[in-house]
Amino acid sequence: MHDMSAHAAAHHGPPTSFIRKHIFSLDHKVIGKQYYGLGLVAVIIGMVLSWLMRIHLGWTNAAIPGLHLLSKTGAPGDVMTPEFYLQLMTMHATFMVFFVLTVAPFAAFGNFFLPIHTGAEDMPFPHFNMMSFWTTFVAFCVMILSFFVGDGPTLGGWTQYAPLSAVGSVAGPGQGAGVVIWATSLAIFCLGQLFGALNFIPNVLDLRCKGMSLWRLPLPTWAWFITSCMGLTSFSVLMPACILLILDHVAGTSFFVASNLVINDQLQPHSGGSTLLWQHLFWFFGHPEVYIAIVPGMGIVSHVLICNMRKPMLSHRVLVYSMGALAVLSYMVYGHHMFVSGMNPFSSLLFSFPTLLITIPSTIIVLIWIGSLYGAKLRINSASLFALGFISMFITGGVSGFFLAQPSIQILLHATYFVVAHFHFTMAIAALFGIFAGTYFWFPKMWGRMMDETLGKVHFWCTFVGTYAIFMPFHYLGLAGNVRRYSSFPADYMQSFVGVHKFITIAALFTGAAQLIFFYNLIHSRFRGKPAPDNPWQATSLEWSIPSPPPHDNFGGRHVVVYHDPYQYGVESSTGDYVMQDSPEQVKTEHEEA
Amino acid sequence: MATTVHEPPKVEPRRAPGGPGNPGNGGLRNLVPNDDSLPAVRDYAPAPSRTGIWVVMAAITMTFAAFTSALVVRQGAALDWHHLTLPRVLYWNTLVLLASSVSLEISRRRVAVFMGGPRTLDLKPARWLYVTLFLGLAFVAGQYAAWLQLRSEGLFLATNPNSSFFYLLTALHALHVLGGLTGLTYVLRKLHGVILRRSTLDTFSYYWHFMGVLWVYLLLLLWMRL
Amino acid sequence: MAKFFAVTILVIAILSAIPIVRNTWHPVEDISTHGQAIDDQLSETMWEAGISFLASQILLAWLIWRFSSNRAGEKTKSFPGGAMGLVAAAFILVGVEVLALGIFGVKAWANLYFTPPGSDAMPVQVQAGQFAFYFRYPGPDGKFGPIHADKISEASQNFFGLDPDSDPDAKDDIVTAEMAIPVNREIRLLMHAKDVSHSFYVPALRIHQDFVPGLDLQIHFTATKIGRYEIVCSQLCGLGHYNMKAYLDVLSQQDFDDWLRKEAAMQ
Amino acid sequence: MKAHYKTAVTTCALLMLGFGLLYSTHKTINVSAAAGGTITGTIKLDGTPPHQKPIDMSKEPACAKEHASNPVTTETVVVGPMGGLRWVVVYLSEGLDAGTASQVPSETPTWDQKGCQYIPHVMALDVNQHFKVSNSDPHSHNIHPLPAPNGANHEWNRSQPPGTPPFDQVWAGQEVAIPVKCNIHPWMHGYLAVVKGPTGVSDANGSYTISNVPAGTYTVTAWQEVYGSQSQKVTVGAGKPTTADFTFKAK
Repeated sequence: MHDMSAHAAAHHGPPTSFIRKHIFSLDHKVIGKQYYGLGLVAVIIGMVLSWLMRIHLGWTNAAIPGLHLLSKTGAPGDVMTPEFYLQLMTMHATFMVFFVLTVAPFAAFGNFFLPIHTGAEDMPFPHFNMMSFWTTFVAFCVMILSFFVGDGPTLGGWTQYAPLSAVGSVAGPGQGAGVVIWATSLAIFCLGQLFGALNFIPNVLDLRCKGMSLWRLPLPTWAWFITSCMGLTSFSVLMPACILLILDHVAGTSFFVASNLVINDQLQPHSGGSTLLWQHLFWFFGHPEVYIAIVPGMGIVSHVLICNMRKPMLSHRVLVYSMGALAVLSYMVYGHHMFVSGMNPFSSLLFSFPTLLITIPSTIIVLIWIGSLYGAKLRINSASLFALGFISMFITGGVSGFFLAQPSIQILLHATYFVVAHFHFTMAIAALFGIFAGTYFWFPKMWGRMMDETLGKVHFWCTFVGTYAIFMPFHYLGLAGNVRRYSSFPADYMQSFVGVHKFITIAALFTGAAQLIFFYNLIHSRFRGKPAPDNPWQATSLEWSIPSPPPHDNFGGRHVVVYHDPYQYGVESSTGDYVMQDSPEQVKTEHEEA
Repeated sequence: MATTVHEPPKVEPRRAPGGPGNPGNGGLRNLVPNDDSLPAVRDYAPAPSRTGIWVVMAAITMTFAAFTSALVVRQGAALDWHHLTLPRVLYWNTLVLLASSVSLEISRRRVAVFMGGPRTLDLKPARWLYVTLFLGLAFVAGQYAAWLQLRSEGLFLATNPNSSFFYLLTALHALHVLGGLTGLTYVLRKLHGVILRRSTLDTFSYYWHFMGVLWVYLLLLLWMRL
Repeated sequence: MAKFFAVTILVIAILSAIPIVRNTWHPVEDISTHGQAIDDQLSETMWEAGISFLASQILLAWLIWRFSSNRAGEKTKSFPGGAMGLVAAAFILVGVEVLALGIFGVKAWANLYFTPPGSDAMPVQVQAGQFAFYFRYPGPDGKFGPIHADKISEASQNFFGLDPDSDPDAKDDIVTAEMAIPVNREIRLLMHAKDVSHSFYVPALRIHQDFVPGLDLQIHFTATKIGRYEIVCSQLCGLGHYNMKAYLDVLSQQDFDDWLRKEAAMQ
Repeated sequence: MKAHYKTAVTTCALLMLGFGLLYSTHKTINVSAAAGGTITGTIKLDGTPPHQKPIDMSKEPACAKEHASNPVTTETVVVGPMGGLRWVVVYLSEGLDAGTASQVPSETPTWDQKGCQYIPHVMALDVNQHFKVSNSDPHSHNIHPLPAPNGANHEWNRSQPPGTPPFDQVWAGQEVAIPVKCNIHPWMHGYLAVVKGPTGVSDANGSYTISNVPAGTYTVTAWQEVYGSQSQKVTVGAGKPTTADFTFKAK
């Protein structure tokens, strides 16, 4: 029955009414842009929240002018209360992880370019695709809503450990309505992402154009395909977890709440629930989610690098296999988040080995990148700078993984700033660099105009140096035993680190301000940038063989046929040192994959 | 994109099992450009809905797997687990659901025949689809009856963990069944209308049989004492 | 531009390494018997991680420096080793490295979790609640009175819900807000959570264990150095999480006995 | 017909107006009279008070330092020198006329947090009477009152960082008494007694005074956080003080 929708998109002409064209559009390109916009809004919110947190950590009892506007009770006299800090922290994480790191590299770029890479005219089920975005949008609005109810959003952290999250408002501000809204929003979000996977997977399997074998798919498309498989299996686990959590709140069930809990001298009515159950369900989703955030970035960065190295990766297939290995392993390692959680210490060891093994595919990917750089004719532009920056960040984040993969060392480092440094470098900053690289690279194709290179480079330098200045010191704080999720350092605890926190705060404010350059560049170029040619980077994959921006059905009715592997660079052809994937020209190439 | 649309319905010819280098396209098969006229090749494109429904079923499977693990853990976690005896009506419901799958299969056979032949044949298959629809509704009604019975026994959602899981799992399954039934009405509309494409009916039938299997699984899960 | 970028990477890599090399920030001094293995494991990992970090960053910087300058007519070349060489390298180097780490790590972990406490270990119970730790010593009879959740009342300082009138075991239980232990004596710590998840983190003791509501856990350790150390909660437990801490006093046996007597008198 | 209807309406209107006037005058009369009557008395504890445990504040060094010289104990049963029982709320549970009951005092008492203690430990408030919550400590407190669920009063829980201005609160319904906690300092515990009409709280000697009581017969109730409530009937003559003593039995 779904083909009906496909049929609608493919065979009706481009929509004319504004609504169908820009709002409830079935066109995967418009939906991709909508996702991108959503990501932008979310990233701004998340960034501002992190600023407020940082200021509070540096200058605990300082008044932040206007803070009281954000919360009825959270900021008496504009001074941030501990609960408000935790609420901001939770919302920062939630917005960043779900509405930025999942939405931007995967849903936004994926929607726009996956069908083009496969040579399809649109997603197989455009109606579901549209629903996918609008469901996600609803989830976003619901999450925003939690700022305005009762005592504000939940303070339970994005991991929302039970029973703190399940016993209701007696456990703290935002733990009543706040949690219910949070869980509802995420359940809706999962639905939206499942609709997405429902389009991505069949598109890659069934809608590839003639000549487009699986191995001829560009790397980002492989990444998106792998990611959607992960999303399919992990979001469909988070959803039931959220449902159970909501039931514990509104229906008085006891899935996660144990017996005989006493809060505020009040015996809680629940009985018999399992505290660890939530942690297992959550991290079974939570760890793959980390790779859902990072794997698309890997694909995008490889894509950008190859074009700017003017030579293909050492091995297309090894990269694909490694990304696949990451995906598979990511389900076996989730327990390393729970080494000291009271889980059986034997299972801690069982989980630690796959966690250590997962460094192997990661290392292979990095080595392939580095090895491929050898003998390249490297072009330096905003896109490639961010791509190279991604590699640097990913290495830095990766090596700190050595520590956290070992239960014995987690006795020292668990829940310290070391962990914060680790996951920010890997899933947050690296993924963001992937998004930036993708934006500078694909902007011409998405909006038909070039971005400003100078601004792009300035943006890169500030961001690259800034992020290191912010997140490197986190390692040191963690080593010295600075526990995370502390809104301030009371009495005589950890006073010696306040200086470091001040430094980090300043770096964060600076780096955040530098992002304004990016936003300006984005908006200015969108309207005033100079028109983009079809193929500004002399790239080979299908998206560059069609006009920028692409017409409604991508190929203008042309039945595209693919003759080459995706990355035919460093060859001698009529066009120069590259051959487009869909050009019939046969060239002698040393990079043909066996 | 899927271009089989707007073509007169027909039985799709069996495709030779593809190995590497076998011309054709879609699926996991490699395809190399050859001199076949493009449209001809493209007609063999499998309907994405066939893959799509597998994606959907995978998601549903994972969801219920998560609930299963929750149930197992929760049952082992504490001593407050009172195993309830399932209402007898559930067993009748099971038969009803399985019967609906059978009637669906019958109509599928007929549709195949009728699609192959001239369009003048009467719409016998529709009757069997209506039977499926009716049985499906009967199943949901039966589930509702089961809930009423538990209520009368004073077992509510929050009474004890077992009843919580019972209501949760049955309700979610019933929801999915209702979703299937809306799909069925869509199929019927197509059947009476111009085109019913084979893939559409197949897609629906996969889903419906999956619902049956899922229900049997849930029944065992709720019946078993681990 | 590219050369500048290469230099930047280099500088950042070195700057990041300096505090580690100079050991500016480091874990607090270890006062436990099992902690040494953990510290060795940490420095071991630090070496391997540090070397791989520097090596790969420097390599990256060099490649960017070298291959960004397009000489006239220079064609792209391929890495001589080829992909398979790199894959093999990854498997051998990293694989062996991390497996070694993992296997040695098991020892450090086992010291703490797979060795049963000695029969003469001194039992102490810790209860975590929003947002404070409270400790209980069994008193002369060496038995803890049962916890009655319904009797827990912070208003009257009955943090453990004891009922001395009906439970003889509870009569001589000593409840304190600070934890004091005798030096060089093995402690068997019984962990009970009153409300939500908390964590018992004593960096100096190399002890880090979450409280699980509804499930009482047990860990054991021996402190080897007299002094006053910090116990903090590292599991987000609500608005007061940042202020959930207690002090651990490691005392000589003599001082400990005096302290316990003093506390008993105040019950 | 119409005419009748009109007259009916007019009469009703007049009647209502009349009652309205009566009611208002009635009220004013009360207030003037209220100036006189007072109820005084002392509250004693019969028997040995339960042991008050000393509070260890080492978790919050600032407070520990503050009380280093004078260690603090729990305040569940505080007995004065002459066996007077402190922190007992005395109020008029019956006999109040609507007028007096509905008056709300204009002064706004302050519920202070100092040295990790609530000052006062027990505070009596009128329904809808505004009161201030202030923090005199160099660190954050969170104030977490727990009224009975599903009542007119609703639970709230908010922190007050040091140096932030006092915030204003009010309770909507009568409740004796609402326990208040600070979760960051679990030993901090106090009560807010919300009652209609004039009230008194016994001091260190166990004596209390309820002023502005209009003439009439009342049921006076004394509430203590451990021993619960006791009541007795008293008749208050206009202008002259009436005494009502209570004695609680130590369990």
